[in-house]
Amino acid sequence: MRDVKSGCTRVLVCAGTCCVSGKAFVIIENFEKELAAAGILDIKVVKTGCFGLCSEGPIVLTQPDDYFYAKVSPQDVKEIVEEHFMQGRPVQRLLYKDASNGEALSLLEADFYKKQHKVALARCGVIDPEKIDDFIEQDGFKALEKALLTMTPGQVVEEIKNSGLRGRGGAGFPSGKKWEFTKNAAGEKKYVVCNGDEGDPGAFMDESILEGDPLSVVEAMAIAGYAIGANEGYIYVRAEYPLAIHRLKIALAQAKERGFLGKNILNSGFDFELSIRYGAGAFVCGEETALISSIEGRKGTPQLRPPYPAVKGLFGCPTLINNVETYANIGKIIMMGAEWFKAMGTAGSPGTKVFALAGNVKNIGLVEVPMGITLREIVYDIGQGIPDGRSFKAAQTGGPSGGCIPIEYIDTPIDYESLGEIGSMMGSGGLIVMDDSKCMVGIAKFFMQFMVEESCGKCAPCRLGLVRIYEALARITDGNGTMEDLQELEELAEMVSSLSFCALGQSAPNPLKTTLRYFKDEYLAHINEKRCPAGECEKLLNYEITSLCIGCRKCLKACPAAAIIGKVKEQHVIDKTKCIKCGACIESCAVKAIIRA
Amino acid sequence: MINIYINGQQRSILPGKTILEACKESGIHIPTFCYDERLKPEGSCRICVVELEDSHKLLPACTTEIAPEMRIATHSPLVMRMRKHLLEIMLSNHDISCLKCERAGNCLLQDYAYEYDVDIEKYRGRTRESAYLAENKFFELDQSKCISCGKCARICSQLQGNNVWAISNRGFETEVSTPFGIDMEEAGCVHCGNCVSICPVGALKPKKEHKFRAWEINEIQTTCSYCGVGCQMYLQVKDDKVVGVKPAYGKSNEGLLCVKGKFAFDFINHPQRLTTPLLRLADGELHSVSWEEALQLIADKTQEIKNTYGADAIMGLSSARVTNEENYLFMKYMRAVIGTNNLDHCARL
Amino acid sequence: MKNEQEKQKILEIIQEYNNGPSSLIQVLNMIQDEHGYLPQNVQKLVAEEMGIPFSRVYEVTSFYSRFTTEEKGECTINVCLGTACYVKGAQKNLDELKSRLGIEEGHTTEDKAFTLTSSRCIGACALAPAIVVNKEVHGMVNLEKLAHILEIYE
Amino acid sequence: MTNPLTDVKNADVIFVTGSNTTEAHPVLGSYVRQAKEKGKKLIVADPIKIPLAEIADVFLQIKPGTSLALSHGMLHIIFAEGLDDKAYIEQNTQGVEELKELVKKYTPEYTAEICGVEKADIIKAARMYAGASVSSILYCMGITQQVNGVNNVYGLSNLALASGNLGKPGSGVNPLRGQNNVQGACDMGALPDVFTAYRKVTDHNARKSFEDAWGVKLSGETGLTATEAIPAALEDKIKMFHIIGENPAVSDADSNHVKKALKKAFVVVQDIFLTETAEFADVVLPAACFAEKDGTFTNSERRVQRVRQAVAAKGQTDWQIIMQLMNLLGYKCHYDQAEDIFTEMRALTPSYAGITYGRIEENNGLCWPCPNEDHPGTPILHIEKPLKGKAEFKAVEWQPAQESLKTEYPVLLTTNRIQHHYHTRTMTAKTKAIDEYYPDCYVQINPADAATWNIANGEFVEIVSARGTVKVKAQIADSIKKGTASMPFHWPDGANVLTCAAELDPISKVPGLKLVGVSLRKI
Repeated sequence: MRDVKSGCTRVLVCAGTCCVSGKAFVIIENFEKELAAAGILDIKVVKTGCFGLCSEGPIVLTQPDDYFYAKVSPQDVKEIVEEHFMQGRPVQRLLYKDASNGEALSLLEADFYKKQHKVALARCGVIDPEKIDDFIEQDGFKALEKALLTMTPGQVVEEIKNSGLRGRGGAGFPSGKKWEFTKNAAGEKKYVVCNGDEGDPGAFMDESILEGDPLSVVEAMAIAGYAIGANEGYIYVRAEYPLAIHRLKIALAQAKERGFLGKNILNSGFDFELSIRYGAGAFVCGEETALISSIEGRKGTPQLRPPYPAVKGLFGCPTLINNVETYANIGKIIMMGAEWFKAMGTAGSPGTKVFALAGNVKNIGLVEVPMGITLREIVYDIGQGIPDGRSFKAAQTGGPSGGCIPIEYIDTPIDYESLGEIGSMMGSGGLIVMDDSKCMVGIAKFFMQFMVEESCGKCAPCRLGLVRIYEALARITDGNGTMEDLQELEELAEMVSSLSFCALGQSAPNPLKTTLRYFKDEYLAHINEKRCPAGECEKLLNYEITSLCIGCRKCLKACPAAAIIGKVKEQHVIDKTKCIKCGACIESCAVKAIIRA
Repeated sequence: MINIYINGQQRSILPGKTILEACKESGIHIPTFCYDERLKPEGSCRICVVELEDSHKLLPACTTEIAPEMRIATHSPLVMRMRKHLLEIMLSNHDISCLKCERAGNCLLQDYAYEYDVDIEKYRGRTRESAYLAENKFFELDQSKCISCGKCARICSQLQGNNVWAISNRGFETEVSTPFGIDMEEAGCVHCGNCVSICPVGALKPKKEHKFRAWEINEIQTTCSYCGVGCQMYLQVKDDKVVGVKPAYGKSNEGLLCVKGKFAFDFINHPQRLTTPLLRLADGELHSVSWEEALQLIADKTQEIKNTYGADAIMGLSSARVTNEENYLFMKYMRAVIGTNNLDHCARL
Repeated sequence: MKNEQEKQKILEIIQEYNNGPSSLIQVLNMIQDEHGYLPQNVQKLVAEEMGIPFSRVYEVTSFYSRFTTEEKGECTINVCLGTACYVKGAQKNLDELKSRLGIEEGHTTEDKAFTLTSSRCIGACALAPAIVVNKEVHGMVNLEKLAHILEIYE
Repeated sequence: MTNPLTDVKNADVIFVTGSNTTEAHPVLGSYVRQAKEKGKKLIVADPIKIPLAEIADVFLQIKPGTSLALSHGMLHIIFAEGLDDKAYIEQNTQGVEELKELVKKYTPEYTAEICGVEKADIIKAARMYAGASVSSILYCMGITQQVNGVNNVYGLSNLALASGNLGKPGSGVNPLRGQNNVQGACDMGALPDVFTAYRKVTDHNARKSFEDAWGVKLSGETGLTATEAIPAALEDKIKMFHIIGENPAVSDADSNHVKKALKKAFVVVQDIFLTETAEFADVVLPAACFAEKDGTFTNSERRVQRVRQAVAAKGQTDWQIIMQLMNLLGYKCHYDQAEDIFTEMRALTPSYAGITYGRIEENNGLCWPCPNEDHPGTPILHIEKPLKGKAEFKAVEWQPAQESLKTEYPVLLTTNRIQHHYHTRTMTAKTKAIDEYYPDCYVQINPADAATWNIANGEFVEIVSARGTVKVKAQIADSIKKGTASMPFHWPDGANVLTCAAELDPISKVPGLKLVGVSLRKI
């Protein structure tokens, strides 16, 4: 056995979806191979869930000496083992460094993590999600034990109610109330359901929790079952999350084997079984009644409410539905108490919230922050601002049901009420930052297209209205929009919002409404001036040849539409009636004489 | 009873009723497409929305239960505007060929378009294109007229129990079809036509022998003459001809019919119907004769047999097909006039 | 389902996962994972075996975007169109793939080499814009990288 | 029926036997489906795997003619497992001991052997039927058109009585009436032994009241049934047939024999078409169809409903024809309208006494008994207790039908109806689409039998019985059990050429139309 010069006993390799696509599994394999080859037996390689800073992946952490390697490739492993582990010389070029001074930073020193506060994600990136012992070591199942052995179901519900926890899936309904309703509902048979149909494009926190700490959800659902009087539960996961499904299956099997699921859990007399159901690709299944339809094996169309699922849900029985992140908070609340939880966040929205920070921002990844933090702090402190020298234009929260928040509101505290007031919503926590190159009419169109494709088709206003909205937006981005179209958009948005059957339809016009509210000038520019201020709408772009032109004829030859005329060594001109706006001329120009505006 | 206010008028209504039922009781008409009292409430067409005066919230009347002191506005400016726009987008995906449409004059979409004074061409855009045709020898589905209320599929699965129709795809492409557009019979269709009867627009329509307009016909309620269920139905009559059948809401049929009740009425006008009495002459063939001649001959022959062989040599076969009145009178004829109990009908067959 | 052998395999899957009508989606997912797609005769078989009306099965398969009735190509390219990817140019990638492969989304090239699909966020937002080729995620895809990826699979 | 048609939806368990409900009574069939959809249980016992069998919780594909044995077998379990309703039996029935004794030998093994079904299914059906709080029995011609039809009905009523399934919503023993007004025709006394409301012609008091009302002397001797009249005509005892809207040449058993009888006698036919029977008539009178006249029909649930004239009559209404004949034969009478006849009738008919055209209109139909004009009608019979005091259990041994024992005719042919056609097709074949869908007769046979006999789907086969021979196309169907065959009865020169008219049920005089011994071969 060789001497180990470093203080490292554990190598944590992130195996979240992003890092896995960066070959994290190969990295793990290589570590194991290299360590074995080197005869090092006392360094454990741990495959963990997501660390959060996805844009720096694949990420490798060493413990307890606390080095933070970013953007590691499989080829780098040998060097880390030989240099760092065997020689005690961490590989400088791979260490994560402060953007301002180039100093290597540990994980917690990084700006990205400084303002974060991990509750739901506490074990993600810390434990091996495929090993139940890791989970137990990190206080796993202690909450279940506490609930089953020392609390009555009523006390559990009371604790959740007192914590002020609100549903993390979208609307923010007080979770304790849901638990109470379901507990009080009449019925022999009841169900606990976990909504893991994370449909919001741009949100992946539920995926990360299921990948990084699946047992926290299992534990919470068992607690919920005990509290409301259910012995059976379903976890509904998108089939698009194969890694999450894989780890959930392992988690269920291990929990069952260890007696945390099944009959007479912890000798308490309480029985609880869990099964997994896959979604098959329908955004609407995030809506709880549609999700119930889907678990029942039918198409996922929303059903009438009332009766609410708490009274009559899955298979006609009282059913408690919470989403993944909500459940991920339960264990901590039971362990630490409602007061501890309430101390975080704001009075109306206690606790933390996980956001999937993405888009035009330097640090991309999952961030968990106390409620009430401002958008500015997330974008500039955690996210480190906008890359490529561009400026912040808007942030989109709440996915297709949310809205676009302009720079004026960047200091808005992020909580359920404040976001609602400015026309957006918390949603499941997608947070997409957009820079000034993004056309807001285009963004509205993007979300509308999404909703057109995801509308379940049950009710007429959503089924038909969204298509007409999309078409009007397309006319505008194509340069064929009129002021009547604008009028039509307002009318249709009102109708779809007020007449749609379910919350998804009712909120579907939100991206349109917020962009109309905050970026109306962009709409007007498209309509009146046939101009896209962000320069994104291709059909509205104009190409011009400036006086820098040297008359080389390259562009003239490159133009597929023969729209460029001019003589050798004289400034060329683009015939706008012929130009098809393909951009071939710009690429061909050696002197950058052609501009697009 | 609970107190509610509809358009400012106080009403006492049984708890548990929906706003729609309360309005109906109070004589207030609310438009509906997807509602049918026999089907599970769907609440999907949204045309029945009413406004809660306190919150200005719009709620579907067909699925919302009344609550004490509820203040409901059924035709407020907001409600009217929303219904109008909703009709306008429905029309934007509808083949507006009312001039030659089967259902002109008997179409809810047409009625409401008129009532709400819609701008027919207000919204433009693509229309749904269906990959599948659905038809059989009795009726056909015109996808371009379908408003996706789903009543056809629901009556087929919830009441008829044949599950022929699927409401397939999703979103704008939602359509009614058989699975993969297979033949209706393969999909289990028994041609009962209950989907045709429930369609509120011109999408599902019978293949008619005789054309007629809604305003050209009289509808007469009667009892179906086929099996022993005794379904109530309306005979649709134009120019003294039965040209169609529509189900009525009888206690034994609850608005349903079968293929025979709905479609097998052609015999009434059939050219092979007997119109004059026939008499077998010496040539062994049947020949037309006058009523007087035929009846007299029967009376004479009956009398003769009765005189020669006794009344019990005559057998009367009454019919399970004719009316009670006719059975009674024939019974009286056999017993009181001829004088025999040799009387039966095909109860055994 | 082209032969008795395939039918037996599918019957086995139904047997294993059929736990009453509520397991329909599970059964269909499993069959699709094994068989690749859910053509008419397979759906009919599922309906008969599970005692669910064919029309209900068809409603389900035509509703959920994951289910397909078309045989897939050897290589399936799935373009993520989540918001993060969209903001970073996913639409351009999709357009490029469409024109290169000459097919629309949800379809397969005639030589059965490629199937092109899109999905709503695969949860790899840090890699935006991302595409998935035969279950392997490729991140930060631009036109240049796209050409390179296609070369590997062609 | 003891209970309304829609009432099957209130049953927890529905036992359908000898009724292809979705085909013959489609709307009622859909009620059964609705009940099933709502989670109610369904038991089907039938020789054919009918559409309802597809959704049944228990399906017993019994051999034709074994219904009584099945009932006994179920009762065996019910008594053995104490599933009987002892209080109901005690209060409302008599003769249970004798029945208990009889069914002792009908063990599941013994019954399974007779019926050709699994014994576990018999046990399951018995427990399901008797174990539910309310169970309803629906039966039709499959039970009654047997040479032991009455006994079959006893078997079913034994089941209902033993489990107390009578006289409450969702229960009952419900015979389904095949034709629109078969109930009414019986109620009106179009039978050889009764006047209206089933008052016996042999009953002096009954006869007296009709004699008083009609002003003539009436015969007190029971007349001939239709099935008895045919052989009587062949023996020259019947010289004349006066037939209204019936087609015995197709619908009756052993049609060759029926035709012979019709040829011999003087035949008057009142009908709307020149039917196969009218072809044998000496005089044919064109009648008005249902759309051309006013009146009432009484449906299967005893609901009296209106028939209303919608179009002008092509011929004359049957009552107008009869009224003229009455006058020509010297019985002077006059009715202006159908309602006048109804008024006269209800005065003589206690069960209809409270029904008027006006009340039918107001109530959307009224169920008899309705003894006076304040009475709401009686949708459910036998409420609280059986109508005629204590109901009797009937202990009758099951015996095989003669037809099933003929070695030269080893195949058991049964007859069936199809939804699109009605009876002898007189009306339905006039609708083009129906005629196009179902133009020809056919016989359904089991695939294994088809293989044995080397018959392919669609090939012509010859079917021979002791009565005659028919040639039809073969349809190979899984729904038919090995050794049996089934043929729709609608077509002329079809099933009834084969059926037997000689062997009748001793009480009801119904022939065994549902069970014919035949041999079958490819042509």
